[in-house]
Amino acid sequence: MTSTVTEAAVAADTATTTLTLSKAINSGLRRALADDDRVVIMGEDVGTLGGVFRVTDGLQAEFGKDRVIDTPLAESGIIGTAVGLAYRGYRPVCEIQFDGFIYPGFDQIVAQVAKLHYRSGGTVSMPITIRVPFGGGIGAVEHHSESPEGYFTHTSGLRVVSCSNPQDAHTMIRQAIASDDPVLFFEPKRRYWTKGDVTENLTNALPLHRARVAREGTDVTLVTYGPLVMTALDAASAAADEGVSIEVIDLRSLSPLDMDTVTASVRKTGRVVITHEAQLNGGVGAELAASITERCFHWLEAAPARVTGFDTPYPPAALEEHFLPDLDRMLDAVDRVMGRENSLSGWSE
Amino acid sequence: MTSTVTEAAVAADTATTTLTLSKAINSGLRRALADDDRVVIMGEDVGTLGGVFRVTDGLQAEFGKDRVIDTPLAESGIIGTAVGLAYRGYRPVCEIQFDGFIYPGFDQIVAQVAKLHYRSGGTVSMPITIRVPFGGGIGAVEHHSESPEGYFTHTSGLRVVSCSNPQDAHTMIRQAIASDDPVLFFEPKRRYWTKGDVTENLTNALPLHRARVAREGTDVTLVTYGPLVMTALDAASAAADEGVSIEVIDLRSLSPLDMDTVTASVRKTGRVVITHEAQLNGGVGAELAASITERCFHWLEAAPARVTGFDTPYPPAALEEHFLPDLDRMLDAVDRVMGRENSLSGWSE
Amino acid sequence: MARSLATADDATTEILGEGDFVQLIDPDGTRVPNPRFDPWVEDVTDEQLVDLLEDMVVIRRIDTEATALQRQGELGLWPPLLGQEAAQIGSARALRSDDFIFPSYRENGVAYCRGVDYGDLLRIWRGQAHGGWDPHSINMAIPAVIIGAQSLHAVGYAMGIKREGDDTVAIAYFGDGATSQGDVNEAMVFAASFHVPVVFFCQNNQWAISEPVALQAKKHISDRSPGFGIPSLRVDGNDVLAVMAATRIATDRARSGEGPTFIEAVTYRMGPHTTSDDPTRYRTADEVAEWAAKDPISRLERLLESRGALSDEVRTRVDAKADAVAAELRNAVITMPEPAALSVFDHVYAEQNPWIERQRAQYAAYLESVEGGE
Amino acid sequence: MARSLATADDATTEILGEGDFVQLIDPDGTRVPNPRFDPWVEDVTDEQLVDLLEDMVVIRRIDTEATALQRQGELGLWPPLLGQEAAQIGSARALRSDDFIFPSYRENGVAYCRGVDYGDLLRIWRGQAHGGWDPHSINMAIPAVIIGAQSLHAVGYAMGIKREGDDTVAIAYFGDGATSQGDVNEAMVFAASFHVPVVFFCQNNQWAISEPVALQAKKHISDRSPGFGIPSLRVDGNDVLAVMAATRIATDRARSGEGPTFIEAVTYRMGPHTTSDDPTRYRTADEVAEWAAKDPISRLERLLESRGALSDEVRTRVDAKADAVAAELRNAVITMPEPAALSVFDHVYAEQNPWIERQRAQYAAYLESVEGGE
Ligand SMILES: Cc1ncc(C[n+]2csc(CCOP(=O)(O)OP(=O)(O)O)c2C)c(N)n1
Ligand SMILES: Cc1ncc(C[n+]2csc(CCOP(=O)(O)OP(=O)(O)O)c2C)c(N)n1
Ligand SMILES: [Mg+2]
Ligand SMILES: [Mg+2]
Repeated sequence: MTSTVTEAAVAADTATTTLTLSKAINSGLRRALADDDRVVIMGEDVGTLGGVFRVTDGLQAEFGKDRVIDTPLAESGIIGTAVGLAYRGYRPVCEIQFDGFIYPGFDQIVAQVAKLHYRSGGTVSMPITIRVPFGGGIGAVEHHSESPEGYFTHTSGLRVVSCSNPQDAHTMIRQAIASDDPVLFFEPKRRYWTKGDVTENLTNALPLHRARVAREGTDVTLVTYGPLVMTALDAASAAADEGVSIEVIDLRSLSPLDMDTVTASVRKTGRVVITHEAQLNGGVGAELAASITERCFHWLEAAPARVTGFDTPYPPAALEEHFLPDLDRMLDAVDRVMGRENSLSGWSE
Repeated sequence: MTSTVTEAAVAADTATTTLTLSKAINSGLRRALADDDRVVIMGEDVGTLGGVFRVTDGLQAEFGKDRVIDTPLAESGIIGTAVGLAYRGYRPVCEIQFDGFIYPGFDQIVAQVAKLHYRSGGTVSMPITIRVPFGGGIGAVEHHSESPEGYFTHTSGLRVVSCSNPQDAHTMIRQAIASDDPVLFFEPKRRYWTKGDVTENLTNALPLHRARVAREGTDVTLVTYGPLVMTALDAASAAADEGVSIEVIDLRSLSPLDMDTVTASVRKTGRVVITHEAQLNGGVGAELAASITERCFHWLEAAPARVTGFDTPYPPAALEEHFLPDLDRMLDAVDRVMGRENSLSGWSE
Repeated sequence: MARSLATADDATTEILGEGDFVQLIDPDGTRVPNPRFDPWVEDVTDEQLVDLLEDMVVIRRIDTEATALQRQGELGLWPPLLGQEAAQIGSARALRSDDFIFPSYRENGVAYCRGVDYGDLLRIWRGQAHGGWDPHSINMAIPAVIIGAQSLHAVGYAMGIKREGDDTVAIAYFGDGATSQGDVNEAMVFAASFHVPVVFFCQNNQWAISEPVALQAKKHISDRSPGFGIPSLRVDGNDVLAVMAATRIATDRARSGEGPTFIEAVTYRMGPHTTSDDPTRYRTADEVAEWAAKDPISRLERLLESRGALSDEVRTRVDAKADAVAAELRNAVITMPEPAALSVFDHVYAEQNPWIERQRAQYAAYLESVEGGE
Repeated sequence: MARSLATADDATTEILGEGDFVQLIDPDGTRVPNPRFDPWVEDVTDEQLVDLLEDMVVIRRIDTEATALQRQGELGLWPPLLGQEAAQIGSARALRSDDFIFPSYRENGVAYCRGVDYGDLLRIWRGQAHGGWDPHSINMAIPAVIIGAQSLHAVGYAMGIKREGDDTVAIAYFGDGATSQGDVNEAMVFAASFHVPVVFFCQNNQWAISEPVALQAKKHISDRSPGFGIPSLRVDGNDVLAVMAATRIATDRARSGEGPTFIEAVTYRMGPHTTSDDPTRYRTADEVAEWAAKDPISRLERLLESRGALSDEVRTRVDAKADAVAAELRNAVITMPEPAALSVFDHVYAEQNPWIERQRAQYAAYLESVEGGE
């Protein structure tokens, strides 16, 4: 059913434009819809409105109501019908309006989307992409700032990714849709308005499962993803001023983790700080710390440190600055793994 | 509303009887129902049938249909109505029939049960116990052998516990129901028929959040919970025959983790193996490995090793022996942390 | 009062009026007689009608003031109830103070009826709390943002009421969009199965953000519950008297052991979904104008006028009340103290929890080190 | 065939017969005329009735044989369909082979109609696979054990059919208990909203494990869907002809662009819930005896006898077929090869996945070390 690539598309491919992260996803979705008519977009308010963040803006007008579908208000219904569409050969792209609204669809994701390929002995595939604007920092009301990615990295059969910049946003959404496996696609909502150059030519794009060294360094590895990549890069700049060289890794893929890239860096630096907005307990950082320790034990100069959201529910907006890891907390942890004075110096267990 | 302790109850308190683990939970539920008439039991088939594992056997006959409630077949409905009952001052005990059926209730658990105390600024409490028979090893069909505890340890606001023997089963279910916080109570279904002495006298009982050293040892700490405690004890016996002294820790509480007990042991042994049935990626073992490394880095002789279910969906029964950690895989990991020949010797990353 | 209602077995339509719903006051302010509903509001005096008018004017003023506070940056967000005043006041004023309310985020007018403290009401929207008030102090749960979740809570609460043989009622408020959620449907299953004293109060305001009600339901929303064994009532939600009558019928059934009732109040969200929304993207000015002509406040004013019950003095009193509330509200917002940093760790658990206490202590040490270092 | 059906707006009862459902063959084997249903099965010859009888006898035999295999330890579990033969055969035989079926775990008779390989059918229950067959090869999804989940899958599939303008149909099978799940209700919302060619086929076998249908639904299950805008049919589920007619009506509507239909087939689970269940704990022998008198097979035998269409030769042929199938089934089970250890890692992902490949390699090394060490 794939349509042939038109000349216009080829032209688009070679151009580079400056786009916000949300527009970069929009252009990725447009390409996916144009390239493969098995791709359908579905969710609450994705059609007429173009999504509450306008990520699907204009797509229904361009591709029609049977390709970009406003669904009834029911997340289990959205995911469950996407499973049926996948059974029929479609590649549905579901939008969950905000992170905190994914849980009513949890059963269909965990028991069906994630497991059907396995459950069917490989005879059925579930090329479903589930887009989730996630994370805090926008002063929102409750259930609108969560980071639920850890539930999905703990779920076998799913791929989980998160983008941090416009080019990756564009590239990765197209790769996610093209993947024959289900992909949870976490969009850093507070970076939707970040701008960057974007090309639609993916010839040299990094594969979806690969991490990216966002900044090279030699003293400490700082591993993160999604919204905190920018903060981590700022932290690295600030540290450089103080003579500490930080290597920043943008994981991009949270499941599978690209441990080759992470391991290479940590073996080089001997020190690692992991940071994410999600709760500490059992988060992606826990798996990273455990996996890094397993693979780099003899190279480590200090225990991997984690800088994360607290093990509280996401707090009211007035308190989110405390919950969210920021540059200072990252640098405090850098000091910790460097054996320098830090907030836990003198801390007794 | 608490009824006064009758003389019969006092007499029962001092007696010790031999019970299976399932009967020990049953007697704990009976005591909870008798001691506090705000306690209600609800779930599918818990009344007339007494539960598919007979854990609630006889309770409806004894306490009536408004205390032991057969509900319609809907997990979100069960948990959601329990929330309403808690609002009204009740202490509901919900049964989820099998591990794999908890996901339709996930939203009510994660967004309501876990968060309502926080969301309401401490004005509402949610003393809800959610019982979940979990884990594999009984040759069941799909969705009947899962270990979803990691989803809940990653959820702030919940307590998560698992028992491994009849006395703890009895004690802990009563403590869970008495707790003003919501508790996910994971019952090791393949150990339901394990027998042990049980007293109803809880005067000297360990608090619910504390781990237990199930066997002392000096060379390696083996940390586990629920169904694998028995396997770990067997492994420790086998290792003892080969001159390796294993300390076995039965965590009992998965959230909060009793890191004091774990840390003390690992600082003593310098080596730790963590084992559970749940998937590796982001499981309880990941948090343990990370937390242990953070707290015991300078005491560790080797990276914490994990022996867990694979990052696959739970497989068909014919393959579960491979998926489930057993004595041999535990000892292989013990060899690994001891620096002895093991399956990963010569393994290159 | 006489008690009469279509049971689940009757056709709901039996008691519906012309406009496919029950209406006691038409948009022109004319009192439309209805033999089945009238007995339920025959005790309502003109003075009481004026009180209802005052309530509606006040909550509209609260809405306007809160919207202004949001535009001025004093609130992070506000979900306007503009246009839904009759649905909220008519139902809330039909309740007893010991009835327990499970609202969504939009029932700020209902909360007003419960005597909520204005600071408590707006604390959420200022981003200082998830739930602003103590539910037990006003018998109203904190708002539910997860669409539909509260419907099950109401049913569970009502299971408790029933067990105790109490005669209070639980009521769940939700929107038209919410009826698509599994939870609302499961709530009907449980409510019917256990035959509990619960009222499902659906404000069909025609829109779920950008989605029209026709996307959620092919028939009237009130046609849904009878198939579950729950009788329903469909009323003009812009008619405060019809809403009050319906709610009295439903709560009376509940108190008398007759089980759950479903009310669809047909109304319209005149404003945006929230202050973040731009409704011009999905609906026409004509549609909005059409509904403006059905305004709940003007029609009650006209009715009172026609009865000579709306003197200048009354008008002045009502306006003064609205002014006073608005002033109090604004004051409560701008004088609200900021929460303390470490309160981020408060109330995660009701009991002592070593894991969270350790995090609190570590963060306290961090804050100290930062302050110390600055 | 004439096309006539109560729309959602009519009362479903309009087309119901005496026993509160449509019956074309009564328990004594008498053909009950029904002007609205008869046209839909007037083409069914005696030979075809014999074929339906054979199907029912065969799937009952499959059921008996599988139960025996379970008792003998060859299967881990089996969910008997005993008593539900007419519901499964009547519906399955009304479908076209390109219609797509979304079953629960109990539709093993339906799978038989699809020509499923016997090994594939029982692989699940022997614990060797989660789904035994390739859904695309027989146009039938693997069984859904999570109650109700498949109803949404059927609706999604039907959304695809509709988009393509195809005239195939998706059908979801589920039980009475499943109707309480949010998913089944959301499936009705989506099906009505998108007006898709889907059939909801509910086998109301009176029990959900130990819970009677009255706990799930206060009215007939078929009364539920009309409120969603989906017409329903309630038929005697022990009457193969009534079930067939209803399914033909529903699929014909779907093919003609008339949208979803809900069928409640009133039947009875004569056996335990599964081979692990002990139904004597929750239901009486009297109840079971009452339903035994309504057996779907005997009534069809009586009808055929009364028409002189059930010769000894036919009986022998049918029994021989059942014997042959049972033998094949048993053979397929006991000769089934064990899956290879490392296949535990197969098909977690469709694409290469380094994380899982590493685990596979590590476990392979472990197995080798164990074997090497032994
Ligand atoms: C589970 C869930 N999904 C999505 C949302 C996002 N959302 C917030 S309000 C809303 C529309 C609700 O419409 P309706 O139920 O009609 O209530 P109204 O806002 O009109 O009062 C949506 C989709 C949510 N809050 N919760
Ligand atoms: C989500 C979920 N909850 C609980 C179960 C356990 N369970 C298996 S079958 C069953 C009863 C189903 O009853 P019904 O829908 O009437 O189908 P029947 O078994 O009678 O065919 C239950 C509760 C399940 N499989 N899935
Ligand atoms: Mg609405
Ligand atoms: Mg049933």
